Amino acid sequence: MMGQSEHIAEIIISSLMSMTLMLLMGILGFPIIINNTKYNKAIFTMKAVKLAFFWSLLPAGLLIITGTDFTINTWEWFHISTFTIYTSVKIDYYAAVFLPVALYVTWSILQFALWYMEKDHNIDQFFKYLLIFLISMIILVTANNLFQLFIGWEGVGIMSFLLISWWFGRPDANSAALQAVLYNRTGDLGLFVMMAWTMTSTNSWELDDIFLHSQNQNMTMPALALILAAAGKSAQFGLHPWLPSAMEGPTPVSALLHSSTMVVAGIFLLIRFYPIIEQSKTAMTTCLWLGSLTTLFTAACALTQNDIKKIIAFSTSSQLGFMMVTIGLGQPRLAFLHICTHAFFKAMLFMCSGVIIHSLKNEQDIRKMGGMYFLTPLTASCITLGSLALTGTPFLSGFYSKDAIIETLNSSHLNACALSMTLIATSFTAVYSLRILYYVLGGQPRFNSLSPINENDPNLNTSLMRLAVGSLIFGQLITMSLPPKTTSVLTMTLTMKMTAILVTLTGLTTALLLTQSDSLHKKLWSHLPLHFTTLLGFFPLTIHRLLPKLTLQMGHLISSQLIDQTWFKLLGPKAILKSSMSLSKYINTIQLGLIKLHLMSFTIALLTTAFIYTIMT
Amino acid sequence: MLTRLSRFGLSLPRTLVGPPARFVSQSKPNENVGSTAMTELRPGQPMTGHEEVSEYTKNPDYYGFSSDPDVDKSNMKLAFFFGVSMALVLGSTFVAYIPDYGMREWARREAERLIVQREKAGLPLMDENYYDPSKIILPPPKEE
Amino acid sequence: MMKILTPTLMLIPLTWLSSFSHLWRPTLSYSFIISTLSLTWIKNMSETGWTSLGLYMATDTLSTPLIILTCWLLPLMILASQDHMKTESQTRQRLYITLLIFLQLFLISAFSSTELIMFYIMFEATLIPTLMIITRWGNQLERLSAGTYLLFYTLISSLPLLVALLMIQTNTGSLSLTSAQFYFSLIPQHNFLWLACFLAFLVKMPLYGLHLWLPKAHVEAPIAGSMILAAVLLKLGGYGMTRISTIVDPISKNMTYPFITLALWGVIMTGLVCLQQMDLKSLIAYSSVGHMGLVVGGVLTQTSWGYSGALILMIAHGLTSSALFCLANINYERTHSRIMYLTRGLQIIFPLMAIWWLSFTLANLALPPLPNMMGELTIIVCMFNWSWWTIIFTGLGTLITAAYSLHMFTTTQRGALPPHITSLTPMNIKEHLLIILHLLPLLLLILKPEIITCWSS
Amino acid sequence: MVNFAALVRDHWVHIFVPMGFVVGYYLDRLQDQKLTAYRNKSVLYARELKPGEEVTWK
Amino acid sequence: MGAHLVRRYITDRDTEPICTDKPSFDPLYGFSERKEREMVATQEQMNMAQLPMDLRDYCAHYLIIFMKCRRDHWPNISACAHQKHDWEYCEHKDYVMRMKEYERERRLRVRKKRIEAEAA
Repeated sequence: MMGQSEHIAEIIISSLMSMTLMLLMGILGFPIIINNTKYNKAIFTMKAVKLAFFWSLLPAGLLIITGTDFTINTWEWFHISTFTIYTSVKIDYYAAVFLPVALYVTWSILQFALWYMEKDHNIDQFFKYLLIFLISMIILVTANNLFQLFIGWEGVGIMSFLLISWWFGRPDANSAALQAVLYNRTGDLGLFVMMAWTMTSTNSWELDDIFLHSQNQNMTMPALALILAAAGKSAQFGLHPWLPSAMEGPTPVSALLHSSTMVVAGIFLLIRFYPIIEQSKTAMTTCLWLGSLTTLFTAACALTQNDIKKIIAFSTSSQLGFMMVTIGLGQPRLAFLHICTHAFFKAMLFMCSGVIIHSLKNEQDIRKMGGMYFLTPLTASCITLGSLALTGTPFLSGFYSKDAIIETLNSSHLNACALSMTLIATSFTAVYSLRILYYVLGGQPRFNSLSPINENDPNLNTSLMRLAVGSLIFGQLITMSLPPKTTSVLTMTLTMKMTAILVTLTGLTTALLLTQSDSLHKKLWSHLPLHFTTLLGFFPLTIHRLLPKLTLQMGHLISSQLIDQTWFKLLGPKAILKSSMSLSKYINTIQLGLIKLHLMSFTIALLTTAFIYTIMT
Repeated sequence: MLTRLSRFGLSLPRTLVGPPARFVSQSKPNENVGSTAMTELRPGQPMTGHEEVSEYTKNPDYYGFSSDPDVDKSNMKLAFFFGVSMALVLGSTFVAYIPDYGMREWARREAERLIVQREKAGLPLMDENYYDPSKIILPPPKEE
Repeated sequence: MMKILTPTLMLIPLTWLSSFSHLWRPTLSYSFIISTLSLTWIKNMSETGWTSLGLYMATDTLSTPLIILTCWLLPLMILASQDHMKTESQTRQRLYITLLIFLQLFLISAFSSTELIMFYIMFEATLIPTLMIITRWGNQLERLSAGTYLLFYTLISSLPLLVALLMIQTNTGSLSLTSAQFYFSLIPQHNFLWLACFLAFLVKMPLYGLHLWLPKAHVEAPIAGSMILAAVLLKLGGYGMTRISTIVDPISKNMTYPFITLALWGVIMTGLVCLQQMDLKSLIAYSSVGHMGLVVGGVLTQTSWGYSGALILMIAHGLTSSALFCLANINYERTHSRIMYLTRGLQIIFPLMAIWWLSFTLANLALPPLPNMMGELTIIVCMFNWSWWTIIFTGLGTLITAAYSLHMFTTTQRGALPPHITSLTPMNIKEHLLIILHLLPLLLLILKPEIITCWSS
Repeated sequence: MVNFAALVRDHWVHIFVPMGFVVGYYLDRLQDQKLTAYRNKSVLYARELKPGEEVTWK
Repeated sequence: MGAHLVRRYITDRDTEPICTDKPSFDPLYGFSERKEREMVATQEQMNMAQLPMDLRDYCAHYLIIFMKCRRDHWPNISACAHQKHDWEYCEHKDYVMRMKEYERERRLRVRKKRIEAEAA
């Protein structure tokens, strides 16, 4: 029986939690509302996110100590006949751990953006957009029903449209933003199907009801719809070309949105709905295959890119594929751990690339960089740290999640082909990280920069350092402190255990060999089939030209000219016009005003009727 | 000579000043027209005299209602009072605080009351006909 | 019921007898008062579902939102059409306002009539003021052909409706909606009767096949004309269909298939037309044909979800498309051209107007918390329930809506300024007020959408 | 003292709509009166009058 | 990774047991005596410790001790290395026993097939 003390403790904790959420939204919402220029709004927003981060440690700490998660079901929003939609919030393991990570990363990115966007006129509007994005991400993460999740989902999509086209004067920024929204909307088709299916067969959009009612039903269709939604949002194979072209936006945007928070929304959806996907084997194998295909393809593309932000974007996309593989393996918690660790070092990589681009007068091509090791030592060390964490060197934060995933991968009974593709992709990560280090940091500087390159801005240093600390200790901190949910695999031979590190080492050595021997370099690279990867698998060439041409041509020729102008117009009004015209022309000849004719016909008619009348009576 | 000089002199400072200052921000050159750079207005376009004379030339804080300023101001005040404070604020408070829209709370209370009553009376909680059949008096069946 | 009708009637002597310098003030303020008064109808449903019963008129949860939307639009139209009426003569301005008031009178009595014949008369009567507004105050010469298209499309399709009503009257002896549930079994079960009843509303609603009059009417109409046309006159068709489908219900089980497929096919086809449209106003017109296709689909499935989804979408789309027309008209008054290619990059000159453009583009592509998304989602779910193949059309439709709305937004607002636009007269507070009065009701509806879910709140 | 005549000359128009409202209110009242002809006549809903109540609803 | 797949799909397809199906031979076959494994942690203990469902296996008692130790010295996360090791070692033994069971099942099936082949 619940003693009196537990009862009171429970009330306090639940009120504390609901207060946390209100405060979180209040702290983050306030900078959007204030408009007076007394505060410098940009710094004020950063401080608000900092306060929100410390406040979000509360639910995370509570979860770690007592393992309590909670769901608040506050308000009956609206009902359509018997179907009611609540505003319900769930802060469980996933949301409680992700909130501090996202706020920590946003806090340092906002501080970086203070330096990066210093000379932009409406920097306050930029920070307001970032804040609205953060709030919709929090809504998405803590949503407990499908409608609230959809609000966060679309809010995040629209904010990415606005932030990618921040410099809206440039036409390719606008087209990149439009492209991003269209790919996300094709993904949303899956979410529509999911919402329609859950409404019809489980009659509620609350997550717990959906899991409860869907025990004994065939779940392949909603699961595949969820995978389509995740593929659209997290740039899996087939719907991935928008991520590299989203690099048109300013670097803080690509650091925040397109590396740590927004692109993981799709994977987060799959983790949140894991009990549904788990029930259908076809969905699990599609997850596995889609993930391994994405990770291999995008890692291969990253090998031959020359734009530093494109390389990091492709590495993000390949890590997303890697997370999809972990969900296919049946390990949602490991995928979630990889989301958190990946957020840290990937945001740091993007920020370092931002520093380099900004100091080399917006030069993004790595062939025109070099020798940054001496000019910007802090950024150079952060890039190496980030790349090492990315490749999963032991005891950095990347290692804890990547190594565990590769271990489960090796000891699983699933098909070997998808898993070997993932292993090849992990070796490719080592190759392209080394390529960045080699071209950007090593060698002689290949740029003619006049302005003095310096890193003396305090905002820049503290934000980089903070993320470096995060990517150093976060992995250790989380794996040690969180209660174990599933037993880790402990029975592997030495080689199986070491495969992750062996594979990365082989990738590293081959890359080093290739870069050292220039002669070999020229001979080998020249005739390798690079067209496939440099042109990103011919995706932009084929899909971005063929599909729009087809739809616009269909729109123009068929729907507007053929059907609207000819079929409907000719059949409807024009046909009536023509037939009535000929009719009236014919009748017109009679009404030409020949008085004699009229009088004559009138008298004849009169006489005949009189004659008939006399006969009849 | 002097006049020519002065004319020349006059024209000199203008050339010295050089073309009207073209304000290009030092920040990201690749955001050429975007949010920051103010493109220079078209120089040397003679005013043809019958462009639309905007209301703002005469009355700087033109609210859009009429050219005479105080009628304009009073119209604006009137439109805002009736439009926003009357229709939107009053209207939305009325709509927000309609008691028990759709009779949901009433239906809930009524259901609970009926359940308690029927349990006390021992009747089944629900029975199939909505009206109690004794009240409906059907016309007698046709004799023929 | 008469508490709203007679004040609107009294507005007419007010316009004709008030002095010219004060013409626009009293009409504006009193129409605002009437719109606030009309809010009192959102009372809760009584036992029979009809509230404020009169002999021939009554309102229920289906008609109250539509009447409030009509009353809400009169002041907005007066506000919006002050600019371009400034140059007209005195009597023409008064005639214009009286036409608008007559339109509101007919619409209110159409939405609130319980007798189907009275509904039919008012349904036809709304045609005359619209026609006069379009043909008299339109901008281009094609306004005459637009007027004829509008007239003949609606007239030809509504004659069979009259015949059907008379047939129902002879068979069942009464046409009153309040007692419809007692006599609808006596109605003869002909498919032609169903077709006759529905044809008038499908044309008015523009079903995809019969929609040619809408882009013409929208493009040529003055600002007030296209606002009332977009916001309420299309909904007249939807309202009529919902009412009639409850009466001729048993026949329409197998008759609805062709029309639902045509409506869904229309959503995609109009979307494709919008994608490569040059003229801003006709793009918005085609987008409302697409959205109304969804409403037709929702109503014809005849489920409670279908009806409430249709009504939510009708109200939300009414507000959004009328606001989009105001924005297009504001651009037109400054740049005097509706071609999107000529009016590019306006965000640099009018940053606040770009915010309004952005918010209404997002409303048009159905951003979730807005009522547009609630309506569209309800209809998608209800069509999915009807047959799950429809998700392909509705899903594709939402994708194409997103594509052309953002295309409209990017071409008009973003990108570099065209060389010929150097300086435009800045926006004045009246225009901002006009847009705010569209946006705030849309946002307030998020908090309490029950008032617009008909019959099932 | 605002002179009453000028006020009336300028603003007599404002009487129309409130007068319309009053007339409308009266008309509504009239129609309700007419509708009471069907009071307590329905076969389904008719009920015997409670003591001391001469009309089912006012 | 995939070593058993070769046996499963190519070499001996009929005798390779799927890892999810139940053992088909009598557990005492070939053993002199083999006692039933008994569960140390009681249901009530596990409920009080609020263990997740899939962790309530034969090593649950080690896990309960480990969780209690974690809660006692909370801020110092590396204090209970010893208890963690006990639990993981018990899980390791359990996993090795399952692999042996799987191997026993496979060999018994191969032996059965060989005997039938000889008899036929």
